[in-house]
Amino acid sequence: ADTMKIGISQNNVGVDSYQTTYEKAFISAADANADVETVVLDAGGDVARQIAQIEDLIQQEVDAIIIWPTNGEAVIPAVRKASKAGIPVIVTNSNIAEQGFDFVKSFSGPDNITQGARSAEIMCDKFKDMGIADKAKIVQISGQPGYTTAIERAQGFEERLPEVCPNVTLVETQPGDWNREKSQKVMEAFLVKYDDIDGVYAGDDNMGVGALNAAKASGRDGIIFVGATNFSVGYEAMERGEYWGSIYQSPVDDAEAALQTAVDVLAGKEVPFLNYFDTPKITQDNMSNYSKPVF
Amino acid sequence: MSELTQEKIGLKSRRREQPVGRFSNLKLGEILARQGILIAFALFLIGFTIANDRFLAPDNIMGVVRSSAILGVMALGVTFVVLSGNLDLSVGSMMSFSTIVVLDLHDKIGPVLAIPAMFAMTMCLGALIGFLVGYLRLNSLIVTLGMLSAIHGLTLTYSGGKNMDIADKEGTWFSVFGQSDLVGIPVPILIFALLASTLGILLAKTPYGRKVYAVGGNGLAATFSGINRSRVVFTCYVLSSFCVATAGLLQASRSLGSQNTVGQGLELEVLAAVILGGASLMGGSGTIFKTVIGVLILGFIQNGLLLVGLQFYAQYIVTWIIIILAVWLDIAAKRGKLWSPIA
Amino acid sequence: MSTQKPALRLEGILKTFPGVRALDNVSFSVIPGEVHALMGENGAGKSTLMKVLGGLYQPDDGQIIIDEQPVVMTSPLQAKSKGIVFIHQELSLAEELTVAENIYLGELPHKSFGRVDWKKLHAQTDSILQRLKVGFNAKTRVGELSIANQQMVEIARALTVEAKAVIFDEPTASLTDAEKVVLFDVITDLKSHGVGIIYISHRMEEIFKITDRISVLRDGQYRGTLNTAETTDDEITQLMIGRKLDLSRNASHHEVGDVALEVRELSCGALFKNIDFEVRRGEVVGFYGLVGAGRTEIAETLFGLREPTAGQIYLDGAEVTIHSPADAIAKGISLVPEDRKGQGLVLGMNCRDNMTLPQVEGLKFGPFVAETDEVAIFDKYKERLDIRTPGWKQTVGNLSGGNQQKIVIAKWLSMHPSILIVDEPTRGIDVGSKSEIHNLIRELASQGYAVIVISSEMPEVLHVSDRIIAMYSGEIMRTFTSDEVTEDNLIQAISGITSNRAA
Amino acid sequence: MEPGTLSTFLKRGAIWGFIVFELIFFSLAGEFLSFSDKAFMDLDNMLLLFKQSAPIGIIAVGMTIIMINGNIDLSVGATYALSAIVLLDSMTWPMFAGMGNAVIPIAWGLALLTGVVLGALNGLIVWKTGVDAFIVTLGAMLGYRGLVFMYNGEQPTSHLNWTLVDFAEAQFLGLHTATWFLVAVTAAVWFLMNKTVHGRNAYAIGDNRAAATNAGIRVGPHMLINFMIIGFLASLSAVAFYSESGSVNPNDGELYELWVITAVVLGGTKLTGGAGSVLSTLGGVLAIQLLRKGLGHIGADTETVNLAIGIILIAVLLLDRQLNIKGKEELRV
Ligand SMILES: Nc1ncnc2c1ncn2[C@@H]1O[C@H](COP(=O)(O)OP(=O)(O)OP(=O)(O)O)[C@@H](O)[C@H]1O
Ligand SMILES: Nc1ncnc2c1ncn2[C@@H]1O[C@H](COP(=O)(O)OP(=O)(O)OP(=O)(O)O)[C@@H](O)[C@H]1O
Ligand SMILES: [Mg+2]
Ligand SMILES: [Mg+2]
Repeated sequence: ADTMKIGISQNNVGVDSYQTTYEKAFISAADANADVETVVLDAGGDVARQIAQIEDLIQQEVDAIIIWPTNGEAVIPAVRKASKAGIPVIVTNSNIAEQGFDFVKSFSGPDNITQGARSAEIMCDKFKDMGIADKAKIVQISGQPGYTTAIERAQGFEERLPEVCPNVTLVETQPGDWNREKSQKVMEAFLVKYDDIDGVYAGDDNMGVGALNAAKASGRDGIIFVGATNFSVGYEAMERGEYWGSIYQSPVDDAEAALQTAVDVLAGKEVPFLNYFDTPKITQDNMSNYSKPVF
Repeated sequence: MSELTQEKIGLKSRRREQPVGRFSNLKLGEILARQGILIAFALFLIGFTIANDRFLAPDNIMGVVRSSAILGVMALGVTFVVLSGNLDLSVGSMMSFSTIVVLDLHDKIGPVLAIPAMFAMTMCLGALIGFLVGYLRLNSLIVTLGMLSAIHGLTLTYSGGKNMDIADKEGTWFSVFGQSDLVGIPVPILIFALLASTLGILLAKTPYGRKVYAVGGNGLAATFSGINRSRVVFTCYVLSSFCVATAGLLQASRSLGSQNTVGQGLELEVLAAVILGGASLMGGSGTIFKTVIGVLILGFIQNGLLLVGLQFYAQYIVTWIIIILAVWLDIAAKRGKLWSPIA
Repeated sequence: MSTQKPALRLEGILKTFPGVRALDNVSFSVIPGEVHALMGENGAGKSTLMKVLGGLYQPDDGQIIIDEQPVVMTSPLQAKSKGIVFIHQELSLAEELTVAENIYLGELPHKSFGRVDWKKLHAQTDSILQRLKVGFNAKTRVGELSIANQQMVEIARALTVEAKAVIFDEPTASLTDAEKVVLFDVITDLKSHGVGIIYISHRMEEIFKITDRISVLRDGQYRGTLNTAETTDDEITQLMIGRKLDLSRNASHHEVGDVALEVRELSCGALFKNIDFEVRRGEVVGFYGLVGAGRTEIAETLFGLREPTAGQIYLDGAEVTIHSPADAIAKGISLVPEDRKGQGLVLGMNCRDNMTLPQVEGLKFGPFVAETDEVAIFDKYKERLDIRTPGWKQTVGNLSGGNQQKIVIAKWLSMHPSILIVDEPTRGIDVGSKSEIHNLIRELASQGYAVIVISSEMPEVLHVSDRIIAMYSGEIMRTFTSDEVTEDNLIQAISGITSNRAA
Repeated sequence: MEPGTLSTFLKRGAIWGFIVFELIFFSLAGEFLSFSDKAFMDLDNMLLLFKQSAPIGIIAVGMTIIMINGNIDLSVGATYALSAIVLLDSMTWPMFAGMGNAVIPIAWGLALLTGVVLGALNGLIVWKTGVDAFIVTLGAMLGYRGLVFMYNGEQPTSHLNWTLVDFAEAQFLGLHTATWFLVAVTAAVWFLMNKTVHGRNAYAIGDNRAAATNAGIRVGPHMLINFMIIGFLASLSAVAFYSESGSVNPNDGELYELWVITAVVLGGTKLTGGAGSVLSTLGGVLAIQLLRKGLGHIGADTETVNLAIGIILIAVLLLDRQLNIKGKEELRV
């Protein structure tokens, strides 16, 4: 068959190991497929750069474009341009807004809202086991302000928590910017401010471990840490019994799913429009079922 | 050099009456007024204490200083660079590099070798910048911005983009730098204090420090005074990279694992601390002591606002106001007038 | 004259800076059409008084009266609108802009939409430049001009507006004789148009040549006003410094020693070529020439700041290559540079640190700077050169121009060089200190130093030198001994008229 | 100064030389490394280059004025984001309901006004307090960003108006709308800086502030106006860009200040003020954009892009230095 030329514009590769691992996985998946050639671009978190990249890919006449949107709405006109040029567009990892659905073939990625909800359930179940579900107080450390993933995870968590554990109070939320160090600082302040913290929900394990480090340093025991996107640091902390649970999400699955969707679209196969891959709960209880994340 | 001494030339003194009262000594009040930044610092310490009674708790203070130590150590080095009339925007990215490198080498060659190896690698980067800015006289803003990007690329290549973690976190003594206490004081604070006093003395009391001020104040005049301006600038960058390596060590030891972006964005925070301390971006003025104050102000602002529990965006806005007020108060005290004389 | 109504009056002006009372109850007035000299030692308060008049400083007390109306002068803009033009002691130019833009800075002629009227600007500028007989044009970038020519640009500003009074603050400090003649013509011309002129200078001959009255300040206080026609050098000096001055040359007849510095066939591109001379221990060699003659460049080459394209330098008979100023200093050479603000001083640094900068590496107590030794050096030279400052902590930028220059000289004297090069050493220095510096130069020579004095002031060169080298356009025209030199043959030599080059 | 003398052109030529080098390099490298059949120096691609340079370019032109004037503005990225929010949000305000597309010019006006006000605030603080512009705008970078987040929390602010999108995507005489904005702004600012009294005074202030004050130029108002101009241009850039994209993240425009300053300095404007040219700034912007585009064209990965951009920035400086060396007669300092 003719080689398929697939271009991808990622959100912000350097920023965390999830995205870097994604990029690596994407490239190796493409290398493994003799029919696929790829152009891998990184928008560096900048919408303007991402739009320029889509324009460039259109100009280079690629066969399909995969996009990891920096902003689910701002890219719509650019996506429309691609679609007008007859190039199928696949959205990966976090979806674009509904207005743009007409111009894309498929979305493939995790469901951030469900992830947030699942984290709430993990937290709640643990509190119930401990018998403190009626009075527990928790704090949240969210991802970088403005990022869809950060927003949706917080939203999923905040909506689900009162449904499952109506008496648990979320006393304060502060952003940790996906950054372990920043998260540690935020947690230090929380510890000074609140004598009574039973649980911490962090938008990803990096921040969760930052918070854990702060708690360890100040000698506060018995806090339940729940994260999202299980990183290897989080997995190790769970092994040590310091960190309760997280959401298992593999960037490799994410990348491979996106590429496969694109290949399928080009091959003329029917693909579901919303192509979520599963991101299960992982806790100290069931972690033996999962291999340690590579990132 | 001539054998002649000054005495042989025979400096005959030309006695004149010094008009009485024409030159009075500077008054204590005036000296105090020059320390506007300290007053600003005191003012908002009081403000936060009123807003939250835990703000001045010893634990909290210790905590703030400890977590400011990393930023602080970097700011010490950047003070030298700024004093010499240059900028360093690469420190954040370089700090990520050293953290990742030392963590990686820790498991590969052991901490005893990893630490000097990491220092050597980081200081090579510093030397490269120093060469470009000092000897080739390239614009420091662009060079260090370029290095910010290039070192980030280097770190990503080195780590393959992955988080770097020490395998055996419980069993290594490597955590002493970041996590343990000595005589009841956290080690990072001790390292920061030690480095601050050493570099403070280096800057204020040694010929080298004097040269740094001269080069930043007027590079041409420094050259005409026989100072090797290129070398001074070069060493400032090497020194800065030494501080960055120390910060990377503290960071790595504190969390025993790190992201590739651990230092991202710190360059502007560091610069803000240095400038807040009153160093001039034009070079030639500023002190280590003031930089330390600047670091503490930034650290306490962040912590205080978190304790008060403002939304993060309100923190941004308050930080804006505090930064400008602090510097304004500082210069207003120096010039003795609130409003600027700009026509 | 004094019966006429003054164009402007300053009354009871008081001005203090932290630690300094710069002006203490000073009164002063200018009559239309007179040239009124303001004299005083370095740091006496002349510039400060003029800055008060020019709206740059607000006085702590006292008032300014123009046309019998008291005015509160709050800005240079206002001063300008009152017809006061201020030609500053320190060059006040934007180097990246053209001559025309600088001359009309702040009042560029414009058309609709704020567009600059370039035609008008250049036409007006050209006519002014013609009056000043200068060799550059309206479109030249000021940064490309020599210091002297930049000074002429400053002076040109006096001719742009309908001035009531023009302040010249040491306009001749960096001018050569030819330009001075032009300046004096300009002043005479302004005077004939009824403009009152305030003229600050340390050069007596100028004062007697062009001024009508002389007011003297001492230590920030008004000391009196004299009619130029009825007074003498001595009387003025007496008022200025409170004693008489011995201006005779220190007739130190000492033995001239071995050759300390020898230069053979030294060239540096187009800047200078085939320079041959030697300086012996105990000898003062003067370099005299027009601006651009290449004297400064020779000095810079000897100090390791330029790489010669050909030729040799010998120190005490041994050939040397001088790589850098640090190298030059190590070999015993000192250079007092021409441009004190740009090359001589770190303006934001205190007086002491500036003074000891080149030797700070040698003044050590363990690893630290020996601050007490530094203060001792400072005190010694403060005394010797009579530097006026509240103390070593004062920022050099806050000193008066002349006192700044003294700091630069002290900086290099305190190095005990075996070869001392001074480039325009007394620029902006008052008569008292100037003769003191001249004496010092002579004394240094008598102690066995080899000294090179570069100066554009003929009396200075004649006064201090044992031999005088006349330069023209990068080449040595002739070498005179102090016996054979006369003003006439010196002027001939530097204008390139004589070509019998010295061996 | 009547600009464009040969010597200054040569000195500023480094950046244009570099652009030519980039074009040749990427065209050749593209032949071997890229699978694209399209040539790099394709006309459409070059037109895109201009369009894509517009967001940074328009701000960079403003930054040139500020830096010539001897100041710096680090808050442009935040101003850009806040103006974008006003632009998009105001179109949905109830008070403008039922106006149809007539709301577009109003929204533009409000967005531009936002920029001017934010710029004026910076300018006033710099003028009245005498605090260095670096600190004032570093603070404002945080403060204005705080306002951005305050407006709509962490949510993006969106309003897709297809009329507006079509207008923004349109091409007139081959050039995209955003390109026209860039061209117009460059021309206007070139005129301002080279032909008007305000521009020449701005040069003088940046060159030697004391001299300007002595000459009676009112430094404060000039700085104020220039800050208003850069605020205006930051919001104009937002208008040009967000008219097309229709949605703004609260962290949009972050790091723009650094890229803008880089472009300006690459173009040869002095950080200390007094010298610089708008046209060369345009060269700096194009050089950076071309670099990103070219690296994408040849398929460099993230690490390589970061490394290459860093190294090339430094290489341009080296080239510039090499061109400006005066030869042996230069003072060794
Ligand atoms: N901005 C300032 N801050 C502090 N002191 C100052 C300042 N400006 C001037 N002085 C001091 O005021 C005194 C008068 O200085 P001024 O410049 O008026 O002297 P001057 O008579 O012009 O001397 P010169 O002949 O050397 O130019 C000096 O002692 C000087 O140090
Ligand atoms: N032809 C010229 N036109 C304009 N500037 C010149 C010219 N020649 C030299 N200059 C500049 O004038 C300044 C003084 O010239 P130079 O140092 O060569 O002469 P000099 O003999 O030391 O004169 P002086 O010491 O009186 O200024 C230098 O900055 C030099 O670059
Ligand atoms: Mg004076
Ligand atoms: Mg000279």
